[in-house]
Amino acid sequence: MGAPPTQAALRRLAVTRRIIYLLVAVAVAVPSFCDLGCEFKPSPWVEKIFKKVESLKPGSPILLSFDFDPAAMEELYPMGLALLRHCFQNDLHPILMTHWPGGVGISKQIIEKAAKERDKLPGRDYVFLAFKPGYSNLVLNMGESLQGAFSRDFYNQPTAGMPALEGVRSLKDISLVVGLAAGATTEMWIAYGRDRFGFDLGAGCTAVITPDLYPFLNSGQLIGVLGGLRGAADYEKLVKRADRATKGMQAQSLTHVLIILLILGANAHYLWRRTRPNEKG
Amino acid sequence: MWYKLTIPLVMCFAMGLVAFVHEFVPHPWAAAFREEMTTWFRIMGGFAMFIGLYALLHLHVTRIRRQQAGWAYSAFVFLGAVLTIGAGVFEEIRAAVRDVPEGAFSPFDWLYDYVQVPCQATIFSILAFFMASAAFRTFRARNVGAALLLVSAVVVMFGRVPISEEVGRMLGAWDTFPRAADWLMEYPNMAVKRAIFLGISLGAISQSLRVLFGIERSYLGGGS
Amino acid sequence: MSRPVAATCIALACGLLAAAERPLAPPDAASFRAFAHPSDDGQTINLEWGRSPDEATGTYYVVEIASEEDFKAGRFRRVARVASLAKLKSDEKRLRDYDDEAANRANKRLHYLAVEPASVYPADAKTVRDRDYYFRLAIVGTRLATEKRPKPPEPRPEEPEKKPRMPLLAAATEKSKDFLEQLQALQKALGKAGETIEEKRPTLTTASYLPLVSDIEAKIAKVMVLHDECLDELRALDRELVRRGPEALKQDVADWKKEVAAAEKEAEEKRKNDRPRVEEEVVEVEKDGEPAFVSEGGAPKVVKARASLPPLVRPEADGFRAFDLPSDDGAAIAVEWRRSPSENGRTTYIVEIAQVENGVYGAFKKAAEVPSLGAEKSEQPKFFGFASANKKLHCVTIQPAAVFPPDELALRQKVVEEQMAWMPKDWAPDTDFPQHLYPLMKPLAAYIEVAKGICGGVEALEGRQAPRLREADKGFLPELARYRAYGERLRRFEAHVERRLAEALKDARRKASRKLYAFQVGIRRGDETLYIQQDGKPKEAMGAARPNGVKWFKLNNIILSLSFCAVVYAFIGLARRNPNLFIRKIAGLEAVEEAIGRATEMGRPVFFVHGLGGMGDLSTIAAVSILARVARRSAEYDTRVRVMNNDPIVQAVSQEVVKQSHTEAGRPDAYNADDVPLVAPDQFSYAAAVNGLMVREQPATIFLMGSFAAESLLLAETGASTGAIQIAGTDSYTQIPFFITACDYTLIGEEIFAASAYLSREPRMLGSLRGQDVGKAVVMLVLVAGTLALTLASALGHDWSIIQKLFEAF
Amino acid sequence: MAAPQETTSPTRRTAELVVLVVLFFAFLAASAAKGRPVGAPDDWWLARLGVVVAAGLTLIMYSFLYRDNPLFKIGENLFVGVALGYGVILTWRQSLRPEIIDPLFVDPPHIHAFWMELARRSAPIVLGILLLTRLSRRASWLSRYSYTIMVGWGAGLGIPVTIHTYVLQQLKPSLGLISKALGDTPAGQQADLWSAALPILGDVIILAGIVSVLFYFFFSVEHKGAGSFVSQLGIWFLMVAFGASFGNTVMGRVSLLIGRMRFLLHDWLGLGP
Repeated sequence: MGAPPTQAALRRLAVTRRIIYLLVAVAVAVPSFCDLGCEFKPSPWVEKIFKKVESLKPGSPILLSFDFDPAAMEELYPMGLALLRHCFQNDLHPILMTHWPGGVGISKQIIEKAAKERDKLPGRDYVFLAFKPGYSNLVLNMGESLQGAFSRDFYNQPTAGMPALEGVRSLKDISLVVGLAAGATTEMWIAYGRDRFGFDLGAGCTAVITPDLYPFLNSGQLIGVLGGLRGAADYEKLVKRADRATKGMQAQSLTHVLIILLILGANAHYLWRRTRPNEKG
Repeated sequence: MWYKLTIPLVMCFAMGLVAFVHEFVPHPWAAAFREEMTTWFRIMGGFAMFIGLYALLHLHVTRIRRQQAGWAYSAFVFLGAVLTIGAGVFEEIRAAVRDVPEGAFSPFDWLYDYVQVPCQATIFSILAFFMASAAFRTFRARNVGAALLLVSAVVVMFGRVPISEEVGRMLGAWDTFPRAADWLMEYPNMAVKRAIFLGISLGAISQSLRVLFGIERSYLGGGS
Repeated sequence: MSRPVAATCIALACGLLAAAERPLAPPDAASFRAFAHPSDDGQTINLEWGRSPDEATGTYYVVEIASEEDFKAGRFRRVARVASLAKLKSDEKRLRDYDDEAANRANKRLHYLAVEPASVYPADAKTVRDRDYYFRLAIVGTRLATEKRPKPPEPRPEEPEKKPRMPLLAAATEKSKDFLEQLQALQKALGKAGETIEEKRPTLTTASYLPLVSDIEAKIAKVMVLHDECLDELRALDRELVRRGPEALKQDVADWKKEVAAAEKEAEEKRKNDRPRVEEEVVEVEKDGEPAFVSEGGAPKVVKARASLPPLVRPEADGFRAFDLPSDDGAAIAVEWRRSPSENGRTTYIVEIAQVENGVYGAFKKAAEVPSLGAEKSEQPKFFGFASANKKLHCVTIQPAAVFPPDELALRQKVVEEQMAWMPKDWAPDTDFPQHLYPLMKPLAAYIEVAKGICGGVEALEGRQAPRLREADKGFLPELARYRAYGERLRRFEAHVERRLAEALKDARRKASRKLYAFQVGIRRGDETLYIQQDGKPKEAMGAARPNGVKWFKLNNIILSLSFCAVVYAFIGLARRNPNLFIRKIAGLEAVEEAIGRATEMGRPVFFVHGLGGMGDLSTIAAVSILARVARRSAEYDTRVRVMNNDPIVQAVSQEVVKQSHTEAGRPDAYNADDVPLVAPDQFSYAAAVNGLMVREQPATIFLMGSFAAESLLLAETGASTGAIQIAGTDSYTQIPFFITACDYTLIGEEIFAASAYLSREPRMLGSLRGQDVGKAVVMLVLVAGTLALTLASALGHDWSIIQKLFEAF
Repeated sequence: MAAPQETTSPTRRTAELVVLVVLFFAFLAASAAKGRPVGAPDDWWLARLGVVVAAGLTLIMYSFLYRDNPLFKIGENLFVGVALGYGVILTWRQSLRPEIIDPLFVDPPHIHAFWMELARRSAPIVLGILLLTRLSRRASWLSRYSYTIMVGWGAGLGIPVTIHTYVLQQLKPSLGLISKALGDTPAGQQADLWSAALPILGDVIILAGIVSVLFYFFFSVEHKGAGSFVSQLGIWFLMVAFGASFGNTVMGRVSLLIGRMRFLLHDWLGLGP
């Protein structure tokens, strides 16, 4: 660690920092003007979810839980959109809910965008249950009776006898749940949902929490995971509808390379300094 | 006093016991009980949210009253809150009076879409910059551990982006780096996370145990 | 762990040896044979052969067949190609010998294939049993080759479709057309409702016309909305018309149409320019040259066989029983019976159920038909455990309520009448419904007449339709309003009925499943069905469902939970009595002294930065007890401690702690409340402010303790840049990487709890820490021992999987 | 990091102020530059205004990169407030109205139904109201009755659930680790041993990882001798895993930045494809 740096040193640091900020900004901005044309193949875990959705018969329900707020929007919005597009392509009946109050607005944006593209109607082709407090208790409640837990949907229509919910009394009647999470909800869905009511659970989550889900993938408690923007891009590729995430991948590549170079460069310099003990500091 | 402390603790224990036992009872009564309970919590949940919201408001009120550092900014919290609530109330009334054509302008959504979303979405994106600079300035392979950390970080970072596949193609096998990243994720990472989960879960259980036996009482709040 | 490692090494070695290329060795001739089996279905012929030493993922067995004629002509046709690692005889359920372990193990060393001659010689389908067929077997290797194939062009990222804006006239016309359609739809719906009511009048229930009502509901809602919009459009159009005259408006429409066409053309162009791409795909192709046949005396060995159809055998009578499904909620009855020798892919079992009213059987109804190779009792270990005897039994669970559902219509009638009784007297839907319906029709018709006019757009405006539309409202809209209010009442009533009905149904189902039922089971092949018989007549088994008390399949969970709780509780008690239980040294903690010492030498302050957590969460509590130690030491060395807070309560507590430790160190005077400030309440402002302080005051040592979020990076980075020694500790795992890379010591996860327990000697923490350690020890033991045992077992070919099943979570 | 280290001299302050003003007008100009978008609905200007406001707030947030400043604080607090208000309205719309108002005062078609509902819901409503007493100093003990029920339920249910999901479900596959890999590979198949050996190797790694990390978090014995080796191994495993998390975290943050950049360049300025 050595002696504390002088004011001059600090100012120098401040300057290098601003340069780096600039580099990052450029790295992110450039690809939105010119296409680097990087190809990529979907990861197996994403394909697993895609295949599962493909395997559902038209008209069968699929529960989507968008448990995130605008903070994670840039990662999970494209994911949710791709998923819903896929559902509507295959004429499934998505049932959309969220455990996060902040997530209602985005969920609304996403589902209404996707529904508009294929003029699907709420109540007939999909259900938007929006938000209820209760978290794990809510899931347990849905496991007993879905109409009980959500007596009305977001548009204040009673869920009892809703065409899109035909044959769905509780979570036991749902074969696939996909939880998009920016927090711990995936694990909650596993513990209180999947392990009790035995539906297949797919997860989509921010890159930050993706690594924590691998034990569940390995133990089969999750069928697959969409990890961060890359996961979204993969799914867009599978749905054959390139969009925000796919575009984003270019910038992602560039920025990652930049950061990697920064790390390597800095460490190379550091090691070089250490190998010459006379001028240590 | 007994009705302030003893009874709540006893209730807590009793409730916990019932919850624990009913988990192992297949009889319909158990299911009925669970449904009843979860319905209760669903209803109580609404009030609980108000507690949280109030706590936040309260914090800012006290900041203004005590004129703590940056109290003036708390005024903007109220501004935002009042605007949004006002918009919400307005829409409730409008909906009650006459039926609103879909796609009619909604100030409530407007505030959400154009104030809350950008602010919240931006705050964490700032970190991308910080990470870059931190990567350059502080992330050093000081010892074996840190070295391992940085190496695997680099591998993952690279393996997760398309460009790695392009580079891989140049080297012959397109999926070299993605597979390396996946391997890190599915073997060492998986093992560690599983171990950590085992540890944490034991911790969580002993925590709930302390709660049930009234050893841990922080949830009771002040004034005990 | 040594065992698997060794295994791996050997494996790798052999792998290296096997790299060289050489011709594949076919299985030995003696083992290749065709055989008959009591479970044959008369369509397939059973072939089996031993395993070749060269089996691998790349290699395949090829079976060739020849009919009498082909054989004479020396012609063989390929009937199957199976992966050399697949199709073991032991995988074939119907051949498995459930009593003889040795036989089953022998089957692991044999390949098995059921060949259906009809698949090659469709003509023989009928007569396959009267003909001989000849088979020969070869093993072939494959190599990987890449194929190029054109791939459809990448769909381009969706762009916001640049539709030129619709001119007023077009818009208005569209709108009014839509409006008119809605009106007519409404008219039709009303008419339909009226007719239905008329014809159904005698047997009218709310249920029967509610669909109609809700349909009309929806249409009306649309009409009312459109009505307003339409009027707006028309007014706007009216103004435009006055300002610019009809011709201009018509011109607008023409231009717009052109623009739209142009835009579409452009998009089309774009799509054309997508470059097609080529995709490389790796495929297996068989190695060239003659495949290696199983040969006898130089020539490929040929076996001759014909398909056989043994008589159908019914399962034995004893062992056939029906009983309440254990550990369930009383909805299901389990029916169980022995296997029949003639099970195969083409036979099924049928289970029939009959109600038993005081000793009298009702008619038997089919409750289930299951493939005879499935539905093993062993497939439901959740209820029946892992006993190997279960493999010999079939078992299906029947839900009587599903076979004999309660009469929903009757129930509904009943509920409706009950609820009607509660309704206010002046409200009897099924009598006055039409009266509400008809008044709507006339004004609607008039209304539609007016609306029709509008659709001309401009033409309509010359006649100034908008005001007249408003005139026509007067008769119509109020009616609508009344109607809606009425429909609203109806809907509420019906929803209520639905809820009650659901409860009633649930109740009825429960009652139904509690009754006594009789069961019959038979095996079916084609149209031939043989029921299980006892002395000459079909045997019935009796059973009734009961709700049970305990989920026995969760026994392992119960035991684990209880024992672990006991351990933790015991250790908390122990810690109460003996507060110096041993806790190992923790590197970060050892460094505390040194770090503070350094601060003293340099005569600079020590920073203690709290995380974002409130006093409620454990890591903050831990952080505080660490703070106590730090404050104490630095008070002794007479070094200044600055504690950063972002939560008022945490601040208060910290102040208390610091003050106290100063007193303990005998320096109460040295304590200054301003050294424990509330820096800033929000995440990022907090980080910024703390960083500011760090840079200005240049602390020699920085502690970052508690639960952190994204700000951890900012704090740690600046701290490092000021050249301070940093010791971090947090249980928020996502942040730990940043601390590790930027700090000198990091308390990882549970270490921070251990540390605080170590320092504070607080029985709660100490005890549960020790309890958890016991838990971990057990887990580690189970893992290592269990894995070793299982590995050993599978290496020696035993089946000890029961070890694993002990931890099955149902 | 936002840079408070610069000693801020008055001259610098004025300079900053000037720059700020310039930037502000630049912002307005940029926003104004993009006129009415083609094919926009009638209230297009509301959306447009929204985008401008959003862009402004985004930039204000980014000003934190230069330094923590009043504008940033204002933006931050404003959004806290909006989020708060949003929460209030949502609680009403999604929870209180559908759980209390509608079932009691809207849905029941007749008075009897109302009484039934009331009987069913009164207890939780009372408990909910008791929750609110937490806000008062004197009566806050009442809220404990509600909390104990919720917390007790959570704790009691949590124990078996945790054992089920995090212990049993995680232990079972771990036990099968190597034996499964062995079982999958048919005995005496040489040519296949490469692909047979790799999964075994992987399983060994996983097992080693789990055990060593568990041991690292084992505090009841001193880590010396073989112990020190195991815990050292544990640390290394931890580091690799943390590295993986680290990489993913970077990826996540960058994604967020990309999203915002797309918003600024594309939605606000209308640049790029």
